[in-house]
Amino acid sequence: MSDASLDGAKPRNSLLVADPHTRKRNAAEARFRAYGLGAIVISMIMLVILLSTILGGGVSAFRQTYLEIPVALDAAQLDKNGNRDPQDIRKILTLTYGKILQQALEQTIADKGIAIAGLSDKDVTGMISKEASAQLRNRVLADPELIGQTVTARVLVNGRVDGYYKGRVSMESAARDANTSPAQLQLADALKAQGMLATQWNWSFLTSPDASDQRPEAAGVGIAILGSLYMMLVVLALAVPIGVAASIYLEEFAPQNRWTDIIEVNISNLAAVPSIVFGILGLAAFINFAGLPQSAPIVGGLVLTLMTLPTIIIATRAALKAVPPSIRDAALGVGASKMQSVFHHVLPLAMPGILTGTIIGLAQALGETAPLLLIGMVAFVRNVPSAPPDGLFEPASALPVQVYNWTQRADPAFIERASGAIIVLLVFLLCMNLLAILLRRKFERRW
Amino acid sequence: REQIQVSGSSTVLPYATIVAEAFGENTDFPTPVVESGGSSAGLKKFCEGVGENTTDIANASRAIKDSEIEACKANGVTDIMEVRIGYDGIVFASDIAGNDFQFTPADWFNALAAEVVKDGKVVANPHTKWSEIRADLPEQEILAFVPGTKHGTREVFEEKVIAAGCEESGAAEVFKAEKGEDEAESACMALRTDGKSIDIDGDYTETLARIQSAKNGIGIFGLSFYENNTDKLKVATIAGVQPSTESIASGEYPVSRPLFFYVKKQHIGTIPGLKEFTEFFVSDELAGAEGPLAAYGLVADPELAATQAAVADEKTMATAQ
Amino acid sequence: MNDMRILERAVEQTEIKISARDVQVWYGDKHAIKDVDVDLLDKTVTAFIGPSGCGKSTFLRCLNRMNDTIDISRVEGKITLDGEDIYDKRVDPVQLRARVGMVFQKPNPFPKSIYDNVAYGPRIHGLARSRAELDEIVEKSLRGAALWNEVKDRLNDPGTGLSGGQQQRLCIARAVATQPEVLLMDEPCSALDPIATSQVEELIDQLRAEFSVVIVTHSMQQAARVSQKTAFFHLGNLVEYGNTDDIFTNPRDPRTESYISGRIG
Amino acid sequence: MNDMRILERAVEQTEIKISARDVQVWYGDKHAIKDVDVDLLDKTVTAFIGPSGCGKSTFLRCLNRMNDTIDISRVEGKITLDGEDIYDKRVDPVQLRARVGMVFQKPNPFPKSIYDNVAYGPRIHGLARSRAELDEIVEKSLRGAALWNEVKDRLNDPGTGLSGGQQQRLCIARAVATQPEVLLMDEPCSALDPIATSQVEELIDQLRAEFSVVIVTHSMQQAARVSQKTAFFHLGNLVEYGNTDDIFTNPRDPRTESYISGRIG
Amino acid sequence: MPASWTLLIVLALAGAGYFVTRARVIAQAGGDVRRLHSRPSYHGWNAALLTALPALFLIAIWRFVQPAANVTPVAILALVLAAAGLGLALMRSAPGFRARNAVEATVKGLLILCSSIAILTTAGIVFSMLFETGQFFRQYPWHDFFFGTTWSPRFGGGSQLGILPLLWGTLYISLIALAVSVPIGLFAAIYMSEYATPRLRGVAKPMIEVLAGIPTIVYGLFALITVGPMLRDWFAQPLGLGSSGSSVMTAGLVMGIMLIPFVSSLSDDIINAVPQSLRDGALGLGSTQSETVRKVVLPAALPGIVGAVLLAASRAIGETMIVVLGAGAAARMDLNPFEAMTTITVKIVSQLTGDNDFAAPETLVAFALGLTLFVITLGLNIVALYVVRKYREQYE
Ligand SMILES: Nc1ncnc2c1ncn2[C@@H]1O[C@H](COP(=O)(O)OP(=O)(O)OP(=O)(O)O)[C@@H](O)[C@H]1O
Ligand SMILES: Nc1ncnc2c1ncn2[C@@H]1O[C@H](COP(=O)(O)OP(=O)(O)OP(=O)(O)O)[C@@H](O)[C@H]1O
Ligand SMILES: [Mg+2]
Ligand SMILES: [Mg+2]
Repeated sequence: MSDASLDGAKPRNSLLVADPHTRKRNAAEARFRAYGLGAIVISMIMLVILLSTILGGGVSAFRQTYLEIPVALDAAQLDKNGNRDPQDIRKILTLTYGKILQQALEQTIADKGIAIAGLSDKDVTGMISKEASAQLRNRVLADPELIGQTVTARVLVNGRVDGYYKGRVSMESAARDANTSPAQLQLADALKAQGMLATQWNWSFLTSPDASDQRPEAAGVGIAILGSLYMMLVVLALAVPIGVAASIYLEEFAPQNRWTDIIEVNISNLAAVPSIVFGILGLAAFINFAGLPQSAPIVGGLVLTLMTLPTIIIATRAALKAVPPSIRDAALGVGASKMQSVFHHVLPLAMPGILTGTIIGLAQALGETAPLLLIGMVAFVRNVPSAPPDGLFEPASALPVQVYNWTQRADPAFIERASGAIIVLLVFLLCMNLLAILLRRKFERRW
Repeated sequence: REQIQVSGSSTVLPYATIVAEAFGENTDFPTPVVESGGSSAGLKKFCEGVGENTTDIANASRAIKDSEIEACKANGVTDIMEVRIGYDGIVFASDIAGNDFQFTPADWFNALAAEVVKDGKVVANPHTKWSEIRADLPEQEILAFVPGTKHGTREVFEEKVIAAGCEESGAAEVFKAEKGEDEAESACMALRTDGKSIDIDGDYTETLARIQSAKNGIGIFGLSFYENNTDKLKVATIAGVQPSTESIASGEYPVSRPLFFYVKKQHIGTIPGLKEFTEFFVSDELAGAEGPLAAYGLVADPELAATQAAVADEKTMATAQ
Repeated sequence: MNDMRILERAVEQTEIKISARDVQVWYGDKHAIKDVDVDLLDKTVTAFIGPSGCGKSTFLRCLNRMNDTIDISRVEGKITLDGEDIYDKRVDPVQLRARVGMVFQKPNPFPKSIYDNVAYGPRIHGLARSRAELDEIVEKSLRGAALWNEVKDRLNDPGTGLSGGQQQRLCIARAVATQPEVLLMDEPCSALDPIATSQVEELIDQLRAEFSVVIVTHSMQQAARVSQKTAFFHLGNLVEYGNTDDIFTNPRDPRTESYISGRIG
Repeated sequence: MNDMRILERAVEQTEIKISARDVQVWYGDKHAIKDVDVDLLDKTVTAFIGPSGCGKSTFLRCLNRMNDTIDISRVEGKITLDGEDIYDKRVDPVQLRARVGMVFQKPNPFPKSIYDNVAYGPRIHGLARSRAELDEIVEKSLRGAALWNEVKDRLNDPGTGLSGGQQQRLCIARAVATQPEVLLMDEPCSALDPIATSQVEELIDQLRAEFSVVIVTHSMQQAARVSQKTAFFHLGNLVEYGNTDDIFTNPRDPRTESYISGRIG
Repeated sequence: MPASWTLLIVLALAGAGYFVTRARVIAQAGGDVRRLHSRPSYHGWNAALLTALPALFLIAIWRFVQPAANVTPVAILALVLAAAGLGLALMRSAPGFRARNAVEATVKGLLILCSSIAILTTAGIVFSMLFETGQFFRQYPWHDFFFGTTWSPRFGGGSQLGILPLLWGTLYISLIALAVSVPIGLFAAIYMSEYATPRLRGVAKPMIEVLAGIPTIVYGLFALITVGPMLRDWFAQPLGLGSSGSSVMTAGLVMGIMLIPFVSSLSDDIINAVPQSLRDGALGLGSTQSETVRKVVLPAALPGIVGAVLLAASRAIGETMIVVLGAGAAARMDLNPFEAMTTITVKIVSQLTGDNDFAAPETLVAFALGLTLFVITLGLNIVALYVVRKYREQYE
């Protein structure tokens, strides 16, 4: 840009018309600005695309199709001795309840006079989720007096039928599908016409535990939410204070020497360590050496803490570096100690950067599966862990793990669940970040 | 610790979860925790030692190796019960709207091997269309999604399809003549790397997704996965046999592998329900031909009764040998 | 040095360079500049004097729209440069600022080498065709700002490692190097010793030959020495504006008089 | 205001507050302070004068170990406060700085409210037992620094939103509020108008009753007005140190004479 | 849980210590806190720290050394320790006591402890991989590993495990990811901090940060289903660069999107922290805003920005899911960005979670890969540190 020729006295230009040089620079300015805006727009578009794929695929997980039928709880099958002894009733397995439900459905079909060509036994049996028999059994175990009565049971229907009402399954695909048939779907339509079958809001997706491959309709993220929550508690309680403390030491107190250089390089290097390696470390250090239990959120939390620390430290150090030295001088000059100058003045000014590091670090920690693979948290867990602190030591799953697991499953219904779990994960993340974002806005200032 | 800890193969995982779920529902024991992370990692954890913070059961899509038994022993895991739960069929499937395929192992060898025999000479694989291999195969680009080298399925595929095809097509003889015994074996199993054979490090869902984005691809799946996705996939026959639980159980369909789990006998008694879970797993109601595992795609073990007896007796591998 | 001689310099110039009409500035609710009307002449040094906090810097910043960078500030009224409204929508503040340079009250050298600090303006405005020419501009500017001798051996040291007064002179050199038509200087000599001050004053006098200079100062002597016109601000108002001689010898407003004689602050 | 009257104030004090012996300061390779020996008296105002860049600020920063914060600076020699070596390992620089306060050359208010800026020192040193007492300290300090009237209605506005001169006075108030024994002021009046200057000078005079004050200034008049002792620095050397009266009327060193009469810079 | 009870009691004692000592020292000073060397709360804190820290350390160490042992004697010992600490603190409390220095020394100790966790982690990582790496090199020649150009593990043995193709893939993919994320992120940061209204910034910044929180599997599927075929059909095939659905480009692009917030958010904070006076200085000389940013603000913010970029690069190196789904699993050394390749990290994960014999080189290689990657990134970081040191511009 040094090619603009200029002879002695500058020509006096009007302010209202830009001279060529300025025009060039203004064009560069406009380009620069456009790049900036473009960058934001690109990011936003990507965000919208990704979010819309997630939402498009996942919101349906929050709705589920239920069937309400009268079920005759046949005493002959459920309590052979007839004395309602809980021990005896316990001996009756879910298989029997499955049969009872099947009979009930057949009865209903007969009662309502539904006739569908080509409807096989398998279609009728397969209509009801396998989860239903377990629920029914639990209901009976809780109240043995029900035996012999006819109760109304609200049961989950098979994932394919559910998919039919969510547009995932069509008559054509059902014809090819080994797990359903057009006849089954017609039956569902008929039941729907009778008002017995409906697709409703599904709380249990948020509360119930994972389910096996055969019953996608029953799978939920309850335990995963708890597990993630517990882990995040650990991460939040450890990573943020430790990370900030370490950065403060390195940036403000540590003498500039070989040793601190080593630490500095070390930390940025840790950020580049693949997360699964932290899993190896966690397995070796926390489970094999320290003897902490497997599949426990405490171990997951610790591993994720170690993994998040470098992110937080790097962000915090950068933020501390950016605080002008005159602020430190000012504090020291009125007799504040180094510690006071840092905690009273420098840290608040570095807060936005620290919070950003926290947001990004936690986002990463919340979404990470690989290290959990090795410490046993990528697992099928059905028992709800108790409240902390004890719950921290009990097996739990985690949201990204649930997503990872579900995307691997054979039944396509799990894809929808996985997207649903991702939505939950994002909501979880947003809730977590909200506080940080608000705080960050409070601390932001220019000087 | 109250609940049983199971770790290991992701192929066995679906079956193990079905059993664990049923076990939790029908007994007073808590539902076992079933991890997935691969046979190797599962067995490694299993062999880490004896005690509360080690796993009780390792699932594996292959038999435990001698070196692993040694490693186990070194860590004090001496009493291991081996339980075979059944077989996993391996099938070839393509997009439902595409062509039909009837394969022989030799076709696969000729399609995917790095080097094939053409007119009696060893040449780098020149085939680009299936029809070039055998005229009655459809004229379609060769594009195969094979399991990555981490998968046990890959081993089965290499041995039972590619190596078998190598023999069948007569290429093995030529290789032997040209390269000698040792080289020939690895030449038989070397796959081409020019993008016709694509390794999949993920799982079957990834293979399925890849087929959906490249419709002319043929993927390798577990039988159970295929059975859950018959509306999207079309299965190919091998040597004229349609894969199904029956044809695999009878041994007609050649490509399958046994699935196992290993129980740490030293934990029986200290971990509540371990024995019960093991028995429950192999019971007829679950692992039998009519049980839910078979319904999901597991090929029931014809020798299930023997397995049940061994489990009842808590027979370890040492005592069995 | 410490005389209060008021030079009998004729103010021949009558061409108006900058004219402000009815200018108001608010910082949020605070009304910092009230109804200021003033005509700054070309090729003339105008001094702004007035007690601390009266709005001198604020008004100065209006003249090249540096107030734009303060979120909470709001400017009203009309300011023209060579007859063109500088707050017009079509005006490019960049071009304006290239023509109306500024030296800030707090020295703010860039965290770059001394050389790069001075060369910054010429570079972005393309004032030098070659490296040699650039070197020349840098040297000339530093000499003008009476800094050359102190820094000629350390041109590559960071400008932030200079003493307070050196930084101030560096900022002056930086502003001069861009060859603006109007130079706004906010207390350019506050951290300078008398010798350096007189050298800078000499520079200002030289600049006057071609450009128009506005200087904020707290030193009445300095105002008297260098300026031909003086404006006295008080509590945001322009109290009096006129020939420096008149203001110092014969102020019309009682407030001006009190300030000059040291009674109000 | 613009007189150069040298007050005939007796320098009765003889008690030495700070004594420097053979002090050397390096910035990297640059030898910024060379062999400085000086005794600063208690209850006395000492002025440091000298051309810009001669090392006044540097030496001032040595006196309360603010140089510690500049990585590349290195101090040698011995400086004692009340007979105790301040560079001794056992000395807590924090305690030292609480006793030896400082006003920096560039105003550096905290990005906090005006009130908090002033109250910060008293808070960390526990100088106030109650909120009322703190309010009192704040008001007194702001009054002392001649800022109270301008900011009393906006104590909760940020200190960074003040004018240059106001910021400077804020920093003076902040330093005064901590009630140090020695107050180091680096050009405290550079951005102040004459009235505010004289008020600050008055404050300095009051402080002298109890404390020792060191002031760097470029204004010979100011040095003459407020100080009892003057030290003249030149190119890193302490050229001359003595009673202000003597220095200004009867300098011993030719360099001092040239500087005072305006010949070297 | 007796452990948690002990914990609670210790903390309660510490709290009590704070208030008692604080009150005591005020009383000692006759109510005039000005006579104290340190503020009363420092005396309180000193007592609290003295009470809590030794006891807590005891418990923590015990927990590590003897996890399952009987805790009662330890708990008692801890309580005694806490009580002793409290007693000591009370005894020492006097107006002249330098409580602030004591507290600050302790806090500094804690800060050092925290920063040494990084070292401990590194040591832990190295140690947890060293043994297996040794095992690996006992079974597989090191020169074949470091200089081998083929990666093809086999179940039956006879694997070729050369790291070079993986290393190439890692660098290639990371480079593309950075080439996407650094410009976009940096421009976004600049726009947000220099041009955008506070409203826009307040919305855009958290929104972009969501990109960092979307699970990588979503990106992976996006790469596999959308980006991969698109690149194949629109670029690779028309340009004659192959017909692979998964490619380095796919993974790099998608990963780049994920990394945008790493660059943008951190840089935005750092840029925002550059003092306004510097901008004023540049603007006052007639520079355009973009010149101000490029020539003054960015250089001043360089260390932080480099930190942000390093963080993004680190994530790129450590990412698996996007690479698996986007770039495929083929280890290949190729310049063509539309070919499938893979990275070291992916292979670490897949060999570790595969079905191989866990004592065989095919599995152990994961550890060797991990350690090698560790050393390589260490080298890169040292270079980065050097660069930052060299070009750092410290303002004020
Ligand atoms: N941080 C630093 N790094 C390098 N050199 C420095 C630094 N600070 C000051 N110097 C140099 O040391 C010398 C003395 O500086 P000092 O700030 O003490 O001067 P001063 O007498 O206060 O001048 P002024 O009146 O202009 O403030 C100067 O030449 C200056 O350039
Ligand atoms: N950024 C700001 N925000 C709010 N108020 C401001 C800001 N800048 C200046 N002011 C106020 O506006 C008034 C005028 O300020 P200005 O800086 O123009 O004074 P000045 O005449 O330059 O004084 P000084 O001689 O002390 O520099 C002052 O009362 C000041 O407190
Ligand atoms: Mg001003
Ligand atoms: Mg100075």
